[in-house]
Amino acid sequence: MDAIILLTLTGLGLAALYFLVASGLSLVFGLADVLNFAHGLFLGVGAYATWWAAGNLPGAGPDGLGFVVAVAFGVAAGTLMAVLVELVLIRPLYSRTIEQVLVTVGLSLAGVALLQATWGADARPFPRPAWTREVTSIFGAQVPNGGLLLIVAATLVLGAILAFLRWTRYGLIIRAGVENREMVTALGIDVRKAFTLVFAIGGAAAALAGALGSVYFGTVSPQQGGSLLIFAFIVVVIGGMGSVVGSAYAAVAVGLLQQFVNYYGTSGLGDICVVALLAVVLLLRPQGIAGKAVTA
Amino acid sequence: MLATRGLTWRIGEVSIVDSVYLDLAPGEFLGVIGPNGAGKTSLFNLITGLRRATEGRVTLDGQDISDLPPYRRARLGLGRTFQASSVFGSLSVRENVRLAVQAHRGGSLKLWRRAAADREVAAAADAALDRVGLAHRGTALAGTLAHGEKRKLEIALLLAGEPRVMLLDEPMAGVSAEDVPELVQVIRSLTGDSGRAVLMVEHHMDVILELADRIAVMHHGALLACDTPETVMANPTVQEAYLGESL
Amino acid sequence: MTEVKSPEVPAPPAAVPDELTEEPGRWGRIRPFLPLAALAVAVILPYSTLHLPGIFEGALNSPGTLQLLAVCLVFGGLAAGYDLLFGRTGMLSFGHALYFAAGVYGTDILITRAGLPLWQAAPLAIVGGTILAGLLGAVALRTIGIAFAMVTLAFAQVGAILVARDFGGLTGGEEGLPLDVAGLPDGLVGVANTVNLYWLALAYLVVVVFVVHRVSGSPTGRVLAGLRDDERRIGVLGLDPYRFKLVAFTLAGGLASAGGVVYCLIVGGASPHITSSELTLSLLVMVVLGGPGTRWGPVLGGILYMYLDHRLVSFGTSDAVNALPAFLSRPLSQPLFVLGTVFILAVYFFPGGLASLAPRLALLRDSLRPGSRRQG
Amino acid sequence: GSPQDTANGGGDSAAPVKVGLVYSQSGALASYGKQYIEGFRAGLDFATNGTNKVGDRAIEITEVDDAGDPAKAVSAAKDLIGKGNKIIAGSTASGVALQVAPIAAQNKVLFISGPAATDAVTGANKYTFRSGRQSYQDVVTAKSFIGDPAGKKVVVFAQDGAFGDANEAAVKAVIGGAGASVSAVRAPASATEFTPFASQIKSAKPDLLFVAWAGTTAPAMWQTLDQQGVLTSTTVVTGLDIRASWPTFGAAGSKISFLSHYFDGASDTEAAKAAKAKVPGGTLDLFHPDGFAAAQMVVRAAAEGGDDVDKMVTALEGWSFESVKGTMTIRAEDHALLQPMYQASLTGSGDAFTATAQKALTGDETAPPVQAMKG
Amino acid sequence: MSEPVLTVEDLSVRIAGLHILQGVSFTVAPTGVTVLLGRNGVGKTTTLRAVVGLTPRNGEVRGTVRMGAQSLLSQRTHRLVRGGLGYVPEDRCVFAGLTVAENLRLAERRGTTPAYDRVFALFPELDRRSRQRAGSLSGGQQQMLAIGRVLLNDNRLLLVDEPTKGLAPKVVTEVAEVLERVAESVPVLLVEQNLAVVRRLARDAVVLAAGRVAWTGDAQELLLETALTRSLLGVGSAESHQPAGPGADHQPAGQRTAAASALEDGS
Ligand SMILES: Nc1ncnc2c1ncn2[C@@H]1O[C@H](COP(=O)(O)OP(=O)(O)OP(=O)(O)O)[C@@H](O)[C@H]1O
Ligand SMILES: Nc1ncnc2c1ncn2[C@@H]1O[C@H](COP(=O)(O)OP(=O)(O)OP(=O)(O)O)[C@@H](O)[C@H]1O
Ligand SMILES: [Mg+2]
Ligand SMILES: [Mg+2]
Repeated sequence: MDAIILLTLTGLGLAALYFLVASGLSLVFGLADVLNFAHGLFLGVGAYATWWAAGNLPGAGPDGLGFVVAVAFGVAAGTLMAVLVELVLIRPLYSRTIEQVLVTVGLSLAGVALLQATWGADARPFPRPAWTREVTSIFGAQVPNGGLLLIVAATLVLGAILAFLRWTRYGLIIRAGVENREMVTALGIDVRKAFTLVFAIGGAAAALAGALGSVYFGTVSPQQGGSLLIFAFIVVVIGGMGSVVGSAYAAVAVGLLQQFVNYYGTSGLGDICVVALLAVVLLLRPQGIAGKAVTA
Repeated sequence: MLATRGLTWRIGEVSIVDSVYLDLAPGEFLGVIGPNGAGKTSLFNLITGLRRATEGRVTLDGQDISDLPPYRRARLGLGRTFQASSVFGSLSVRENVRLAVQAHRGGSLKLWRRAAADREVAAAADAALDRVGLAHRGTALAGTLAHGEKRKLEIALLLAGEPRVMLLDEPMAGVSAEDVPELVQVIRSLTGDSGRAVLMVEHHMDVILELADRIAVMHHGALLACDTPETVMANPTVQEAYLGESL
Repeated sequence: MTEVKSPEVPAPPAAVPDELTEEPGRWGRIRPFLPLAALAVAVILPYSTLHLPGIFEGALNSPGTLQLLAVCLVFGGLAAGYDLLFGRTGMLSFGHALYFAAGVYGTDILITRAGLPLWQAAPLAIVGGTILAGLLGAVALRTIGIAFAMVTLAFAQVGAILVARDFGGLTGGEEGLPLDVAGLPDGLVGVANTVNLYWLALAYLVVVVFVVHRVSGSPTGRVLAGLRDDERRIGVLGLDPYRFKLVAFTLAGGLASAGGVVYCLIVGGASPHITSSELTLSLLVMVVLGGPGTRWGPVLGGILYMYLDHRLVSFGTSDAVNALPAFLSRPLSQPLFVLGTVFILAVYFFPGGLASLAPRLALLRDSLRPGSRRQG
Repeated sequence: GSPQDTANGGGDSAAPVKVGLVYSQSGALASYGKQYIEGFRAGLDFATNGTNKVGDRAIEITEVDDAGDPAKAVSAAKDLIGKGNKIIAGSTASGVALQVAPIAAQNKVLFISGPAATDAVTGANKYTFRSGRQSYQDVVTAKSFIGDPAGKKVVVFAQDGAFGDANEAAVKAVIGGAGASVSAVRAPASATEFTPFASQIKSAKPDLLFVAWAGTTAPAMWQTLDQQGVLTSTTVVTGLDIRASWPTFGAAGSKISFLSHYFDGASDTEAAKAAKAKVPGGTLDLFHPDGFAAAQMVVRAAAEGGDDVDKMVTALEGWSFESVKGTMTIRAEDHALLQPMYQASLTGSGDAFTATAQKALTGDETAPPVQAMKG
Repeated sequence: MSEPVLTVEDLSVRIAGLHILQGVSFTVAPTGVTVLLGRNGVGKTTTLRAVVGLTPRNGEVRGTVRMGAQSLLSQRTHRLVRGGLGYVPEDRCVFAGLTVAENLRLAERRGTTPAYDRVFALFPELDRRSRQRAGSLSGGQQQMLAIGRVLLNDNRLLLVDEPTKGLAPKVVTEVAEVLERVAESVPVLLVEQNLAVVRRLARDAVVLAAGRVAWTGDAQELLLETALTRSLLGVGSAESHQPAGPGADHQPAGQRTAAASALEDGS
């Protein structure tokens, strides 16, 4: 019983991490139609910026309010980075989707190498409040606080993104813009601004995921973003392209599946099950869980 | 030749195509008219297999083809054009038609043959292009054609396949007035020989009246009438629902 | 039939297959001989002691240079094979590395673990890789678009996990599996025989280019080009899209396995990073760098990418770089930084890839020559 | 020229001794590579008394970055061999070592593997030597933590793959062979969430937990073991990684018993002093001794063997020498490098941690079983 | 004569090296419908797109386009549209993935009240299908949506590209009526192949041939002149149901441009 509660809660923590990474990816992919391979880089930038701020930025630190400031700085850095990437790299290539994807591939190679050149390939200890290392006892299960923090953050991010899509016109503009960018401008809308905004949100979500993920792992390393990215891709695709809610469901499914199979099955089976889940979902429902079947 | 028996396509509660019974005799030219959204294109999609009917059957020469995928139906001699031109944009106009000819003649799964060396295919393709008056555009990329030219290319693709039953979805839409008579001739020649049948959706009434032996009227997915042009044109419901006041 | 229009797979920038266009004119008559000339040069290159400082470490016929060239040639061929899927049929597979890896590990395991001689192991590995591609393709092709990309990625990921797990000690896990040379002909062993590997790689490249060329110019190639544009239309013309895509997928898989066999011999073993999706990504990069859907673009892209990948390592540690201030020398000492940056710039400034350079230069030449302007 | 002839390495006595170093300057193991090369330079200085010469022949080093990729390493090795290098050293990654070793044998050049810990390098072939420790020696050191293993319950927690396999096999052979019952919990190297594994370990209630984990996920793994109470419920042994990683243990660090290949202060030999004086920063780390020993072996090989590789091999086989860690012996039968190993503990907090040696085990105590030479 | 609302002078467009428009000049009167005629591929759509700034990336535009005193060519499309230039594209370009309501909502402009009643009065179908995805609308319904979208706002000039293409005769009549009513308050530049619609709506006509203006002038006169319609548009009197009228030999006031004469001489 203990084991089940423990596995469920830690599995949800893992799911929350996947969702945090996937949410920005899903937003950018679903709305702007850019399969953003540089998302892992945004993650890394967020994490390193938080790490740097906690040590160097006045007012920021590893604890209490200082930590909040540090994370805010990290998120700001990730956002800025994403905006710059959109303005400088993505925008001039609009309507050349494949090239946009390729540019993000190039960027992820170059950017991660740059992080590595600057701070080295090795993992660095991440400054974080002491309580995140501790555990909370829930029905006898020792649940790591870091995981609980992720769950709370993921819930907030989900709410915020849904609110953004529901209460603003941007969701609409971007969905339309992906279909036919020209026509959106022909309706008198500055579609470029909307795309930049989506990238900014994607970058912010990624950076937050980077910072909180590092809290969870206890370290930052240049490769961290990349290794999470593949699961984020899987989550996004299982969930249905561009459906943030779908990503949330998929993240929970993937996190729990991995956790339970890893406990009850043999090693490596968890990953294989996740991959199998992806294949099965796509073969039965190519548009993903929450994706809509579009008729042509 | 072609027959539909109670063909129905429902999305949720709504019947887009509602129990359509149609018979197309060899050599017959059947015009299909009906208000926008009546379900004409959907009917074509059901017949060609791009959509699966909820109910009802389609037969070709007495053979039930309801469960065949589109390519099998095409091979049995069912050809169509699309309302929204769908041509192979990154291939040249000539290559578009050659592909269609080749698809029809078979031998597409030959990995080790030089396609360009097949003079017969080339000749048949050029003939089809000639017929629609696009021969001079042969080397242009199909994606860069002007709208009307794409319509003509659509017809050339259809011609290339030499189908026995042809479904034309608004072939005249967007064709400049000058070229209409020419294209009418092309379409008329489709049925002239060897008992081919044509089913054509068109909103240009003069074209329909000029070509069709019979006219079927669709409304809200159902077949309202299917009769000689005169009878149909005289039908008050048709007048009211479809033709309206002439300009 | 469920027809799904998931966010479209980014179709590769349109390029009309060269093979499907007749080439008129004087230039057209010379052009077919250029590749032959290049091939002749490539064949006799190992007889040259020419030293190209900065470009290669040693003379052209030194083992190091030949080894590097051999790796580049294999990847040139591999990229050309991948382009059959991506550039010519419009299928975005993220799992192509799997079939390459099947060739590499297949050969290695059959020789090293099962003790088969090369002449048995190589065909078995190629046939095995092709069958694997056929089977997995048959499943994956039930999806289209991004879903297809992801299913292929998933299959490849399982391959990567299996290799990393090292079941039964077959693959050597993360340490890889050095090739047991006892089962190899003497001519393929030893540094002095690197030249034979080079020729082997060259032969592989020639075979792939020839196959891709023939197939693209064949009736099937025409259908593949059509599939790239409009799959539904192909169906309505009476051709089964699934079947043709499966043919392309299997063929490309087979070519990749063959490349794996050659690569295994050249490198003398297998290591797990060739199973990673990054390899497929780099294939994509190579193809785009060169120009998708063109005859020579992917080959050049593959060669150039691998060349840079290997050479940048020593560039990064050269004295010239180390002499720079830290903020410059640090990034420059990371090959991936340079490669990524070069790639981004290439995407920007040569949108059609390297292959687009030729027509551009021709355009430039024409516009410089007076009187050759075409009338509006 | 003909495609078959390779550049001929000098046979004349004043020509420099060409040594190729193929190791990671970039990539994931770049920091291991950095220590290796620093150690090598210090060792060369030490072994040649600052002259960088063997007799009157200068030692000419060519460094090549393999970025951790065996394919690049093989290219580099072929290039170096083609240019007449008779000695290749380096290999930070095990995969690289395993693929370069056969090349050395095929072309009859000397290969001295570096930090790569895989047991498979030992006894790989006549031309392959190693200048670092191997996994088996780690495990033997771990065994020293539980006194008499008979009847004890030991769990190995290792990542999937060859590194984990080797460690599991070694524990089964060494500790299991001594009478303990050994079971294993394995996890994918890429795992991000370790609770299931921690739970499995905990419910196994071992007397000793041996952890073999490398890579960036290690800190998360330790934190989870700590949080789930594994570290306090049993003796946990693992290898001590490079200094930079120490802070990532956090609070868990003080609850773990470390076996160590090397850390600054583990030994106080002449060589260690020389190395300390020479390496940038003045602090020794995990892989400095490997580079140092490699240089000593290179000098010995060149001095005794001249340009004859077979003579070099004979000169190295059975050779004992004083290095950073103390006395090292190259076992003639399989070229295993017998060397001292250490038990250590970690104290401190924040970014400041210190390791203290609890006990040193001699080379003989940690000797791996003799392998038959494969090639 | 009052100032034209749109002045196009010497407009040249090259796309991918092809010289598609070769110095097109014409004006659009401040009231009524000006119709742009010509065969397929002659450059009508290209002209409209150049005016709203939607020439493809590999294209190059020269010349001047002015709306009143304001020059258009240097401005970005969304600014032009916000400034009151409405555009109904040739292939409808409704957003297939969005519902009808969403398509309309997208066309709302900030700071003005969208005239939904006007749109729904013209096209009640759009109201009924507001929750349907636009991609699943029939062709005609999509066309209604495309027009309705522009009518949601007040415009200074409408550019409409073949609005009746693919519409049922009844709807063609309706659309024509709509445009007629719209044109009472907003000038319209219309591309149209259906001569009956042209006849009903057009005041002025511009005829393009091979990337140049072949004729400009009064539309009704153009249609009356059989020889001219045949040579410019390739349509004989069979198409024009109107009797030739009293001025059968009357010389239309419109101007045949030099290009047109050249064309005829050439053939
Ligand atoms: N996938 C779908 N989902 C919902 N409704 C659909 C779908 N496909 C078609 N419809 C509806 O079915 C009806 C018939 O559409 P169809 O395209 O067949 O009309 P049509 O007769 O061809 O009209 P037009 O003459 O305008 O082309 C329309 O009302 C359309 O909105
Ligand atoms: N993107 C493009 N690339 C190359 N050529 C183009 C492009 N767009 C248009 N063209 C060419 O420009 C010419 C004019 O096209 P345009 O669409 O303006 O014609 P149109 O008068 O609107 O014809 P239609 O009546 O058929 O709609 C055509 O020959 C077309 O092939
Ligand atoms: Mg229709
Ligand atoms: Mg047009």
